[in-house]
Amino acid sequence: MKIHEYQAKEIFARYGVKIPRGKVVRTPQEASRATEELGGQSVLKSQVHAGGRGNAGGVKVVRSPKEAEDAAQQMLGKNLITRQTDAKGVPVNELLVEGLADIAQETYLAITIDSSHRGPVILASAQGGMDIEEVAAANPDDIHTEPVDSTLGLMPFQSRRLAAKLGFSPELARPAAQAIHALYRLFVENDCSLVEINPLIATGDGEIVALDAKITVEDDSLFRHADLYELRDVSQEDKLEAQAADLDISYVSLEGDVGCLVNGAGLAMATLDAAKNAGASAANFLDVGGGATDEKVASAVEIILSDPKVKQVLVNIFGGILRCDIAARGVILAYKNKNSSLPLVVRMLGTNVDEGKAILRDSGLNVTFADTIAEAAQAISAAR
Amino acid sequence: MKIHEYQAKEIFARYGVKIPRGKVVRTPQEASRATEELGGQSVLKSQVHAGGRGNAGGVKVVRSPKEAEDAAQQMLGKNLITRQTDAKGVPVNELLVEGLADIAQETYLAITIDSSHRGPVILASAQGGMDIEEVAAANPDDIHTEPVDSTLGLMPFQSRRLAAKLGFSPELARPAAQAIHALYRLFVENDCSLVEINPLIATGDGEIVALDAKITVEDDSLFRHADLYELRDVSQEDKLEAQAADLDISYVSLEGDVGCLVNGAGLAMATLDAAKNAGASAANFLDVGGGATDEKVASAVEIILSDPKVKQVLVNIFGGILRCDIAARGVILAYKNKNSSLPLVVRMLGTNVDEGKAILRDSGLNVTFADTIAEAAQAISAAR
Amino acid sequence: MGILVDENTRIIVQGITGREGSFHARACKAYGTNLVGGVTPGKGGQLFDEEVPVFDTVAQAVEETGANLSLIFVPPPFAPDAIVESADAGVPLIVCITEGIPVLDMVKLDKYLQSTPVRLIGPNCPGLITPGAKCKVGIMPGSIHQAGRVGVVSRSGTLTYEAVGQLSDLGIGQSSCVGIGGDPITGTSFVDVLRMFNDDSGTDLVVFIGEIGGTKEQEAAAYIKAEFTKPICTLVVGAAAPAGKRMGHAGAIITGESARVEAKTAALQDAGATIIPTPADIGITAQAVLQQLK
Amino acid sequence: MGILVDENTRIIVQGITGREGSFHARACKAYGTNLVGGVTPGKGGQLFDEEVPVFDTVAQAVEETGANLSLIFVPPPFAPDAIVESADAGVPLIVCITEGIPVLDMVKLDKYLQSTPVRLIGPNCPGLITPGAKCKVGIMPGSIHQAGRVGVVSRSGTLTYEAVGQLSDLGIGQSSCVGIGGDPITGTSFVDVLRMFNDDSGTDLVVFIGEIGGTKEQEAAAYIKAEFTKPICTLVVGAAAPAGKRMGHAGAIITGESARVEAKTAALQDAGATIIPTPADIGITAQAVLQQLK
Repeated sequence: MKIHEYQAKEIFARYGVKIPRGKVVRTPQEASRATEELGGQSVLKSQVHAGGRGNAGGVKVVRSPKEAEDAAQQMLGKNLITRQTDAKGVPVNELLVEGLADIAQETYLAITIDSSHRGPVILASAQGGMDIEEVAAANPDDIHTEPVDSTLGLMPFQSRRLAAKLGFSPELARPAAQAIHALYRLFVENDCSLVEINPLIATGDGEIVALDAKITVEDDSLFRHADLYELRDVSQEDKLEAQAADLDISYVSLEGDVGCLVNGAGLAMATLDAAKNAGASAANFLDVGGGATDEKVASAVEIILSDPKVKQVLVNIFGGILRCDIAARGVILAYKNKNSSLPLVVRMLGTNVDEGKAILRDSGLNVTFADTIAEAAQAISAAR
Repeated sequence: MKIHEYQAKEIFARYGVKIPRGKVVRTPQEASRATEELGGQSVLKSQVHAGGRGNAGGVKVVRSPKEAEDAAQQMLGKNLITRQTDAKGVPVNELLVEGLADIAQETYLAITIDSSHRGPVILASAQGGMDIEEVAAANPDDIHTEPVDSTLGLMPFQSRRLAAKLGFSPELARPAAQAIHALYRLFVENDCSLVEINPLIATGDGEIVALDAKITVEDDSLFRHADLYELRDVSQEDKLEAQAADLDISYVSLEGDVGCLVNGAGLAMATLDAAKNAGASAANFLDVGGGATDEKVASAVEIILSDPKVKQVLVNIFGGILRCDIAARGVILAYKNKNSSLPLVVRMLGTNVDEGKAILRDSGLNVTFADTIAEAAQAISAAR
Repeated sequence: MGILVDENTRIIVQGITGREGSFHARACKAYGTNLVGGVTPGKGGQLFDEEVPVFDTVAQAVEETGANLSLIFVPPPFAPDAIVESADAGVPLIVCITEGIPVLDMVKLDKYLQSTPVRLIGPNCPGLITPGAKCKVGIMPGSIHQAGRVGVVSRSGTLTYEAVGQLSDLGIGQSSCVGIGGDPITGTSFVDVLRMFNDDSGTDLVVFIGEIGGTKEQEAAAYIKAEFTKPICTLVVGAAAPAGKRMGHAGAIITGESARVEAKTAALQDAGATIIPTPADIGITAQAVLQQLK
Repeated sequence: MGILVDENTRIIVQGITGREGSFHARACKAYGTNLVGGVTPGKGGQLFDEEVPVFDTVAQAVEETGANLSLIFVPPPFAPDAIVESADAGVPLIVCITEGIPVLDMVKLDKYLQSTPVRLIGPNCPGLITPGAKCKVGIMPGSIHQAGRVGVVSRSGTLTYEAVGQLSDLGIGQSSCVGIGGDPITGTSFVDVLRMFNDDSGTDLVVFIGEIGGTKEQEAAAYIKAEFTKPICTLVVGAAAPAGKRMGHAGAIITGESARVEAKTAALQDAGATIIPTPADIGITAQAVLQQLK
């Protein structure tokens, strides 16, 4: 789960990591007043759950309260389209108004879980303030990876090494190390999957300040972080994806016209691949999960049917923890609830498969059965 | 470092472990008032750093405020002598006045570091409220040992097992497990070497309450626990031992008349053994430590000379991290400061030994040199 | 033959009285699995399906039944405890089906398990099955399996069934099928399973199914190139998944070039694997390789 | 011969610019030890005694000097970091002299080191010496040692010197002398060192010195009984220490019957050790056993 920059910065501050002076505003007037309080100049930053804001016009430097008001007027209430959003973009409901920083040095710092190191790693680069993926692609050696042993936690020699890799002078090594320790503690205590600062700066006064702040909390850990879950901003999420997430269904909206209901992420990807190979194109990735009830399957299918792009539905269920009869009942329930008549290609195998097929056959829905993944792909391709 | 029961209970309460209602008092009048507030009956518990209070008259149940006042009058300001104190006993300056508990079940719980398990262990016994060493000697199987993996911390199945070993019914398992988890967290976060509760009770209402509380903080960890160090009560310590501890010198007062200055705990014990074998008896164990300066050695010798029991002094220094010349200068300084003329047997070997001996030889002190530990033991034996 | 389990495997189910646990315990038993007990704290003394004894603790279950494998169906907040309880009780092989264990819990668990002789399969996995031993320890539909000499290993659940289904439809039986699980940190890796298949005289060919995300397939490729001595057919799915989107719980985060299907497939091809062209071709590719072996 | 170190050992000192570190680095060097560098963060680039290069990090020191042993003189709050830094830099043998490391820090360190191939001697120990290789890695006075064929192992510092002094006075040289340290948790145990002496063709006899407190001597006795093939003389000190009193940092807490001298001595005697009657008899007891060997 992503949270906004200003929310992440509040958490940073709580852990003792320095952030710029600033204020969240929701109206142009507030933006003007905040800029005045900051001495008449500021930077207005759109609070959206998407990277690439800067290039997309989502960040503006203003030199007067009036300028701030005008800029905020332009930004608030609009959708921002960045390279990380879809064509609709994401709504800008809040701006973070911050004082201009005295930047002496820009660096990049991130903490994430790395499966090949089997634990947290800290990524550091002296190349801050730019697109880190480009840095990684062009000069992989410019990014230092520091694995952390979870028994010991981050050791001081590691933060000294990281401060050096960030390119900080020996005088800045101590405040930098303190910030890195605080961020590691934050990462672990809040079950993050990502903490990222780009740029982490040194100011002319020799302070280490997080100019940006990104925190992603691991979804699987939210059950023990009720406080963080409250920071969720559904307005930033794809409506159908958000609906699915609430039901603990993995759903990703895609560009095609075949709605897909699959159980298991691997089979769902294989289904997408097979559809593509057959010349069709999926409208979504959907993994209904293992322990689904018929209501949950129905909700999943309703989400698919709510997507206007969808022209037909492909069900590919290999019954294991999810039984075919339950899946069949769920599909029928959704078609009934949505009063839908879209063509339905069903491929079912595994636990209780015969019951499942029988239930669908008796349902009166427009069902084409397929025995194999290849047949299913051909069936949807033929129906186009 | 030991702390008082009431201080330990305050920490327990902070961690969510239930303790009886109570108040610390320093005068008989306060004891009376506290008893009144507790409904007219209470138990008065001497706050001393020594076990075996109960049998020594250090704990009294009173049935009225007047009785409390009289009992407190008897207890406060006196020295309490228990099987764990020396013949002088320890001063009773404070009483903990507590409400009488409704005891349904008494158990024993402790957490300590066990070197054979290389980490913390939790000890649990259903035989609470009695001398646990007797239980251990008579029925070792009545004490359950649960090692805790420091990476994982205490796991829930372990607290369930501990609750069962404590003899608690299934209904009490959950509050008991909560208390055990809290105590483990307390142990780790405060770098304790011992947390002990005897008895940990279940009340008639089904509450788990720590009726007693013992916390010992590991001395080596006090540098990072300034708050705990403030709880130190020097009045409870042997005066010379406390003085030594302040100087980071290991000193234990014994019953004999030969003051011993040794470097290294092992050599100090060997010196005690050798003296005993030669028919002499040490007035103390003293390990001046490795990185001692001449001032520190001098302070150590002054502590020895302050002990009226001491009739002669045995110096046994094997120079390693501590150099013999430094030891020699320290000894001379102390004899000068204390204006002492007690006979001195010196056995020195190792780093800078020739310098050390020369310095002592030139000092004018009454020194007998010995080459071996056997000669030194004979020399002190002969001088008696 | 096959790997990890055999006729002497004695299985307990942790969480046997729960919804999923009871359903799958029953299915395993029906398949022929030697289910000797179950564990649910507080329900010790009951009989599951009037036959299988339920215990309060794993230690009791092990003592009473001689169990040497624990199959775990316990919700995520309690699953780490269940795993450690089994390890502590001396169970040498643990199969954890549970999906959604917080990754930092797994980081710690992984450290802990490395200091023990215990092997964990999963979490977030379908389990494993050795049809020849009539031993199913997981949630896969038993009916699709046939005893035979092809090993199957995958990160995925249902995609493993797909592979097995295609094999069985062509009359190709399996020695063992193992789902290692889709989480970033799992107890057992591709390499661990491949090593076992390499040593298993009952396995002639391995079907390997990978996914986008991470570098687990590259680690497998490195092992295959260096040490693996048997023919292997590989499929990596996720080619149609768009970059930068997280696809479910499969650890399928496209993090860089090496996480893409092309990079993984190239590594496996370079290691000498036979590439399965599409998800529909698993069975026929294996069949073709087997025919060459004859 | 001897154990743990030889002519190829290349030593760095962590904390070389500190008071103790510089004194003992100098003493080791004077003894003949191959001191190749030192480490003090922030002092990289300096020369110690106009000769020995000082580095900011252990990694740099290892890269530049090929060091394969680190001797640590760093205050307790920073010593765990120094140990892990060396382990992380690939130093296979670490000797930590520092006294006063919090025990819970050691618990974690111990766990971590068990997952690495690194051996730690100490902390709170005098270090080790192999006179025949002119290699002194610790704070023991070098002058009392002679090259020879008796191994010495002890929990104590100065008591080890006492033992060595008595041996050398009788002309009995030492193969290696190791102080494992007096803390409750140490990187290397009595058993570890005994195992090495058992395998060392340069050691004929071992002098073993234990103390009251804990059960380390019993663990050693169990090993000696089961596997140790050489003659061994043992002394356990602390008989004159009163029960229930903590004697310094030696881990000498009398916790029960097994922690007492009598119990430990009995266990060692039962294991076949020759008991040294008093601390004054270390040398002569070893001499007597050696004469029987001839």
